[in-house]
Amino acid sequence: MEKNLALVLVLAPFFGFLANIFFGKKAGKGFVGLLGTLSILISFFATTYFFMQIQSTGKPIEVKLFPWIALESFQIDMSFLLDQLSVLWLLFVTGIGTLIHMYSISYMHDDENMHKFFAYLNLFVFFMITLVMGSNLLVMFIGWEGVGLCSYLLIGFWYKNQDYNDAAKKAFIMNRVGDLGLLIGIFILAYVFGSLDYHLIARDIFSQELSATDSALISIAALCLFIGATGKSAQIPLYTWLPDAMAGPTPVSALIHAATMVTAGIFMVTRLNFVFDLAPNVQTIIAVIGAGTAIVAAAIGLVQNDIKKVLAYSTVSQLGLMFLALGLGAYEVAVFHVITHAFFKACLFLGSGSVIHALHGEQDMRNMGGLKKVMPITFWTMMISTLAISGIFPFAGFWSKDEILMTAFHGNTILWVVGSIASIMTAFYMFRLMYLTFFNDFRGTEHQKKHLHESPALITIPLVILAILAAVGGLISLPGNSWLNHYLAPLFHKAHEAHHLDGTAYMLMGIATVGALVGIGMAYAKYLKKQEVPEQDSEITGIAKVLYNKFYVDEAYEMLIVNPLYKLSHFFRKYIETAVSELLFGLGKVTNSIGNQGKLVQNGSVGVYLFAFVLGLSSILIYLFLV
Amino acid sequence: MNTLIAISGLGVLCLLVEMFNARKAIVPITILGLLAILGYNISVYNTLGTFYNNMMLVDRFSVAFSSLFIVITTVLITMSHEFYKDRPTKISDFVAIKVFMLAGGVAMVSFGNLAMFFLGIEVLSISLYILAASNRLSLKSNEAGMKYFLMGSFASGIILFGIALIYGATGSFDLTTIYQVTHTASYPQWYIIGTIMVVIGMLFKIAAVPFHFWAPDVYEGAPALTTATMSTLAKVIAVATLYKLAIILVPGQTYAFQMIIVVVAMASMLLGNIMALRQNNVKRMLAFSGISHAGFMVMTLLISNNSANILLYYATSYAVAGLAIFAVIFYVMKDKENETIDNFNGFGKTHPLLAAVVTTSLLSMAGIPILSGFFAKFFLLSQVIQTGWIVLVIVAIISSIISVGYYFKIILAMYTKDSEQELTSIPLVYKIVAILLLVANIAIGLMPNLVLNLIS
Amino acid sequence: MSILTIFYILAAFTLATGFLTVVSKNPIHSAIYLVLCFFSVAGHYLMFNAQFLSLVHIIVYAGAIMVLILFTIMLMNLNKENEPNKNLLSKISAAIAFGLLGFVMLATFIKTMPIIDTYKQSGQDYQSIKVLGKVLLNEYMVPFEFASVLLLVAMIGAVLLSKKSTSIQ
Amino acid sequence: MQNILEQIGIENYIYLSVLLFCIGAFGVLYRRNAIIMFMSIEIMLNAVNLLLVAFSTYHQDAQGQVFVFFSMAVAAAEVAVGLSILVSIFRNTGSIDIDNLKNLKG
Amino acid sequence: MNVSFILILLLFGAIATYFAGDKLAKTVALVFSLASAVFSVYILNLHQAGINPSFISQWITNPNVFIALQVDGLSLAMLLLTTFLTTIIIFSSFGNQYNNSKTFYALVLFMSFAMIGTFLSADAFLYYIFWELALIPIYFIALVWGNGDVEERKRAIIKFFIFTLAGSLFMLVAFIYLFQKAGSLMLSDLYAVRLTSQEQFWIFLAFFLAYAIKIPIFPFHTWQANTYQKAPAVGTMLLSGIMLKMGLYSVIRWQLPIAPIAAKTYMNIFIALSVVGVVYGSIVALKQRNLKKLLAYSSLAHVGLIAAGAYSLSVDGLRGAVLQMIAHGFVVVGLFFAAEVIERRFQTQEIAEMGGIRIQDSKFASLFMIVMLASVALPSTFNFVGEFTLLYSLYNVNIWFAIIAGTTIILGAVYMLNMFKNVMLGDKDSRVFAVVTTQEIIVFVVIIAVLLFFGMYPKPISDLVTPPLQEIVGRINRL
Repeated sequence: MEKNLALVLVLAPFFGFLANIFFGKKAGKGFVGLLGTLSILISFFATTYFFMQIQSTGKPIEVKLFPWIALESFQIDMSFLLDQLSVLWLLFVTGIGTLIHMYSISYMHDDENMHKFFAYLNLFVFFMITLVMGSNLLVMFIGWEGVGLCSYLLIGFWYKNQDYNDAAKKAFIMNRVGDLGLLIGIFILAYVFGSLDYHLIARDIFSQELSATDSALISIAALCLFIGATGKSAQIPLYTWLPDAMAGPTPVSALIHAATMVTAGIFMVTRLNFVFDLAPNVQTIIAVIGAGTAIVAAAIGLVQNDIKKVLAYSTVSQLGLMFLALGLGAYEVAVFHVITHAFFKACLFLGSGSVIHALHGEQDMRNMGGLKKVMPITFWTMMISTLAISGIFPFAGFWSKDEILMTAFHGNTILWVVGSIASIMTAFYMFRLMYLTFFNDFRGTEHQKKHLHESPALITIPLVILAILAAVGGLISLPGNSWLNHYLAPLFHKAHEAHHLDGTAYMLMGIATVGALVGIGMAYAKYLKKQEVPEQDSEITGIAKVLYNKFYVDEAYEMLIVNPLYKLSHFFRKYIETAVSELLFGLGKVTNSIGNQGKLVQNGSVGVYLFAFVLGLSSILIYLFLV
Repeated sequence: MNTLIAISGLGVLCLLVEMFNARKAIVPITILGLLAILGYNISVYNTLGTFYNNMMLVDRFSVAFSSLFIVITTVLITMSHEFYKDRPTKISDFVAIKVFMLAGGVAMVSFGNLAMFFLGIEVLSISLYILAASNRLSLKSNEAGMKYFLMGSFASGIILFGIALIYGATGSFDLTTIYQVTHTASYPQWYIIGTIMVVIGMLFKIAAVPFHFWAPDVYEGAPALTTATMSTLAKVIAVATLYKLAIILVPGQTYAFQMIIVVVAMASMLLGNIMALRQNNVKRMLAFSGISHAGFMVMTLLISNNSANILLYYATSYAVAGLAIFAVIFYVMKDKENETIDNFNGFGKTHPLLAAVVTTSLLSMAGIPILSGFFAKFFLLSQVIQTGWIVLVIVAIISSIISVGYYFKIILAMYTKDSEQELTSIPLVYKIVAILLLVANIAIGLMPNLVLNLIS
Repeated sequence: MSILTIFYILAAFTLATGFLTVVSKNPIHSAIYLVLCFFSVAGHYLMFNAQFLSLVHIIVYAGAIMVLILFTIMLMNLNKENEPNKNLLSKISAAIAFGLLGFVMLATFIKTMPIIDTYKQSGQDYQSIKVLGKVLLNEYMVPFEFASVLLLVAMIGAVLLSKKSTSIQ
Repeated sequence: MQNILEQIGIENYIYLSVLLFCIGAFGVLYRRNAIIMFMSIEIMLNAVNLLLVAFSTYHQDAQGQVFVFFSMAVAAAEVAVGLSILVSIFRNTGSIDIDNLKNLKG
Repeated sequence: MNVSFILILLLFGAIATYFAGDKLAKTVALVFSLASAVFSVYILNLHQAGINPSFISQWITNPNVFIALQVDGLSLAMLLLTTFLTTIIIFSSFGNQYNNSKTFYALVLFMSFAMIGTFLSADAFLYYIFWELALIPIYFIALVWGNGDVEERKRAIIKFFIFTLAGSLFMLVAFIYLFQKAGSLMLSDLYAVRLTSQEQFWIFLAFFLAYAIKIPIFPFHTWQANTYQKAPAVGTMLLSGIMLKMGLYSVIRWQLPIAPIAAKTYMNIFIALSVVGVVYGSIVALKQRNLKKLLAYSSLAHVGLIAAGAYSLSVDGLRGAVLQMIAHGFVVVGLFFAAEVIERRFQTQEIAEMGGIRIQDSKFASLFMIVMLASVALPSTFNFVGEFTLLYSLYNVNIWFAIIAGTTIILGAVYMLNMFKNVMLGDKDSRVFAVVTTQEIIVFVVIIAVLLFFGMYPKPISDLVTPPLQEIVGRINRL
């Protein structure tokens, strides 16, 4: 029963995918949307069942399907694991997934390839479920690469535009860089533990003393795994693909590039927390990189004008905060922020999608403004989410972000300062977004103005649901009395002290709130009071220009990695290839020139021939008798 | 033992038939005669011994090789009627000379006395001088005959000198006596000098480097049928004789002697193949190819185990492939001003069957399995490697690789270029001969035991 | 005058005429020197007491071969010094070849020459016409007959090559 | 019957024939007149014949002399064939200079 | 019924095809290839049932040569690969019209015959003969039916021929030497012969030359790209799909067990060379403008990895190599077929002249994409299974090998996605791309089905090939 249900959970989206890709076009758009959404909904219900189950029994459920890859020392099965972590993840993946599918029915209604869109989305959910549910690292890797593929497909959904295709390609390739790291990490773990099964690795770690080499290897493995996570979760140095990934349709950005796929890195680290616990150095690296990503991305977000780009950088920044928490060993805190972030960021993306939809594809905030009255539902839901992300009491973000900062404060003050500054920046650019989009007067064309309208119900309902969740999501882990911590406790093996609600805690909350308010105030002063509109691209100067151009990281990569690689390719092709062939042709040429010399000797004269005869005769006689 | 007499008689018969104005019957009669002699020759396969006061030494070696010579001659004569179609008056001469040449060859492989050997080689050489120059009006043919004559006489002088020295050292021309003297008593060093000079003379005949210079020029200039005769029959005869001489005369194969053979073999293989790469004239190219094959065959002198069998196998495979190619060349090069590879252009499209024959024969020469050439090289090299001359094997391999370059030049011309000449029908004789030889080639390849165990 | 002195004189004569044959510019002169050379060789044969051989030698070489050659020279009207100058290189190479071959062979023989003190003396007749005839027609019967094939081939060849054929024109 | 070699020595005959042989070889290499080249070859064959006879005496054996007969036959046959080739060349080119025969090369 | 029947069947098929005439030739060829595929499945059944369908008979008595065809899991896997791929390849060519197609298809069947012989032979002499025989038909296929300028084609193909022949002749020398040592060329006798490490080194090297050229391993690969480009699609598929597997198979079957000491001593060098090939091939592929050449270089990278795995001398490495051989066989045939599908319509291989195909034919785009993704080893495809196992085996030798070879994961994605973007995507629709035919779809679907099925469930193949591989590794390690 459980096995079958688990299969239903996994395969429902897959069948949705198959049905949509093969029959979607003929069946019509209504069918496509319905089928796509329903298949996720089924998964969601199945997940709910398992959630209940695990809530009550607390025992993980393992579903073994069939042996997959056989290696000499061990075997890798195709099997699934449903435990606290995976079920929790599944819950919001399928839940938010359902909402976003629903949203897409309306959003993508005019696209001729809507069936493909739903097929890809279903496929994505399928792979995401595989990623989360896999009971060993390699099954997870199927999902891991699978979601990358879907991300590629969906970013490049409008494939006629080669820029979009480039963005898709970039996402896939940068993910692959991380994947190599992940794969190496997997190899090391397999080598050390002789297994890739989470349970078995954990059992080995706790049951036996590790030798020094093994410990060192595990550190390397942890680092490699983290490299994998930086790819998928868009951390320094592999984060640049995520902003570009906004080329995809907005629901994709919401689902894949905000709520689910990009959190896979966090999932993986949490999943393997026992491995990371053994590598404190790597944890420090994770924390530093997380904090660095948070502030760098936030800084870039300050000056972006594309509404989705702002949200993208915001996502990167928030993911950085999560890694900060992970690096400090506070896995449950990171998970908490993942969940709240999923709510509000999905809401924000969907809201921005609603705006873009209303403006017929306009994404530049400089051409928006004054939409508050036309689109009240969108405005309010987004407002709630913005407050949540800015960390304003009592919205969900407040609680989760506060937990992270508190952990940071206890861990390392510098990290806390960095995190806090990132939070202030977040508040600033989010409100900048809100002000530019919804307040003041509309700055777009007359044509657009005429057609401004609130989005239909299929779009607004998910917005409302997500906004509610963004408002109250914090309840799952209130300081002092955290359901989440309690729920996740069986996963973590290193005792982690919970933060008490003491004076420091309140003080930190206060500082955070004040910081957020400062950010909001600055945005208010600049964009609402003075009604400033960001200048055109060409007029940007100074630090802003550096920020606007994302610290020139893309250019740097281009110059340092891509171009040398292409130059190398050119060099190989032009010189090495020819050199190797020439070397061999050279031998041919040598024989030819010998042949030519021979032709000269063979000049038709009997005298020469006889001379050679005599020479041969003489030399043989000399060799035999005179030497 | 009576083979020699029968063949000589057949030659005379040819001339007589001409006298009786039965020109058309010459070729069939000769073929029938040769086949009969072949049958006789095979029947004496088991009656071995020495005859005519030790003048003839009939053993399995001589019988097997004589049979091969007879077969080759039969094939050549079969084609000669068609080849000499425009010179009917002289056909008896051509046929008779070839038959006498065969007699010379038989004398050479079954000699029991150096006099027989010397006369045999002279009959062979003089026949070839005549045949090479036989196209009297062609300057090329004249030149070929003259060059071959001058150099051949020179080589004859060397051989004769060698024989004189051998006689001087042992006091006899009789092989058995010489063998006994050299293996029991001490003998003057002249003997070695003498054998070396005889061997060098024979190296000239098989066209091994550095005594090979005549071959390309003569092959090119001589009429095609003569070239075929030289490159198959004469070469095989010379190699067999060289083998017999070296085995019997050179006592206890010293290191120095082996060294000479190794150097000559390597030089022949490499130079022959490298030079062949640069040739455009098909006959000339085959001459160089023949030089390299001579290098291969000379290697049999180094090996002790089973060498005669391997030589026979190699020679057979080489002759079969060579004759098949020449059968097609006769047709392709007929009445052509130049004899370049271009004449083969488009042959694959116009005559797919004959093109296939040429291709397979060339592949056989290049040593591609399952054709007999491969087996020949394999058997040969597998014995050579046992002697420890691995360098030689490597050189053989490298030269085989080079050889692919020029063999494939012809194949490429046949299959990738377009023909610019109109189609003419192929004479039936050539076609039949070519196909039979192809079948023989593959059969020998698939069943090497047919030939491989004849001697030992 | 010892036999050795006679030998030396005769040998010198042989070599000298041989050399002159080779270097004379006029073919007729060469031919004449060659005939002289043949006679001197016949003289050597006589010294060996091989009268029959020396006679046959003179008949065959001087009488047949040289006449044939001279006849050809006359036929072609070559009795003048019409040979163009050879280039120096080929002269040098011929000289080198000569020197080398002579040196090598002589050196080889000198080096390998056994010391022969006594010569065999069978005391039997071994070179009279009778003995030669017996050997030739008993032991060497087959080669003797085979030589006829050789001559037959040469004959056919000579005819084939020199006869003006009428059928082609 | 006395062996003449006792007074002269076989080595002298060997040297003589070697020298004569070399002179013949030199002639073949040195001259371009085909006829003289033929003559040179005859000198070479004569050298060998002389050697054979010397050895015949040395061994007191008739075979060597018999061999000389074959050698003579060969010489005669060769000259006949050679001259007929020469004649046909002369008919074609009007020259017997061997250096004119350089069409075949390479 | 023993396995020799399959050879007879194919040989007879080649002859029958030739005499069937130009019109019927392809059908006849397909029927025979299909029959051989069915028969190979029958052999598989025999094998699974524990019946040994091997065939041995004396051929030449002196020297001792046998016609020995041996069936074990390894050769059986290759047999199945060859027969099935041949069928697919022949079927894939139904969209083309070849001049003189009777000869063409006869050659294809003949080549299949020779390749199967290579895989089955248990006598080195026979093996060598088949090995060389396989070269002749592909030479003519590429030469006569190839594309591009005749002179260039000739040069490329003669280069290919001489290269491979040169390599294999050195192998022949090694065999001759072994023959002297062992007195027979039967595989079992060669395994048993004792060699000093010096001898082993030279023999190993001679084998390596032959196989490195065939596979090809850097720097012996220069024949590859040009030949692939010039050969007709069928030729390219045969070459890349099956023929280069001959080299890899031979490494496992002949090279490693015969010269185990040398293999162990020098394994790092040979792995390094192979790994260099992986990176090198990938990097060169980045800038290729010709579609078939790009695929050729990608193939170079992939087989480099397989070779590296084979030289790692572990069961994992060998098994990964075999799995990847099969996976690569199918995927590369799929890729070249995609190139052919485009070439049929656009008459070009230049990537710059393509683009905008997906707008016109999204079905083809999807099929092509799946095959492409399999070639970049997306998990759940067969190639991932192979590549994972291979990289893991390399990791066990040295982590740097795994990392460097692993860059193929990244670089492969780079050039493949670039290619896909430039070939398929965009809105250029100046050239009309006729929709893929059912026949073409069938080819793709079969290939994709194989890739996905074994990607999820490689166990049958894995179980089939493991016992012989364990035996080989055991033999290597025993010494």
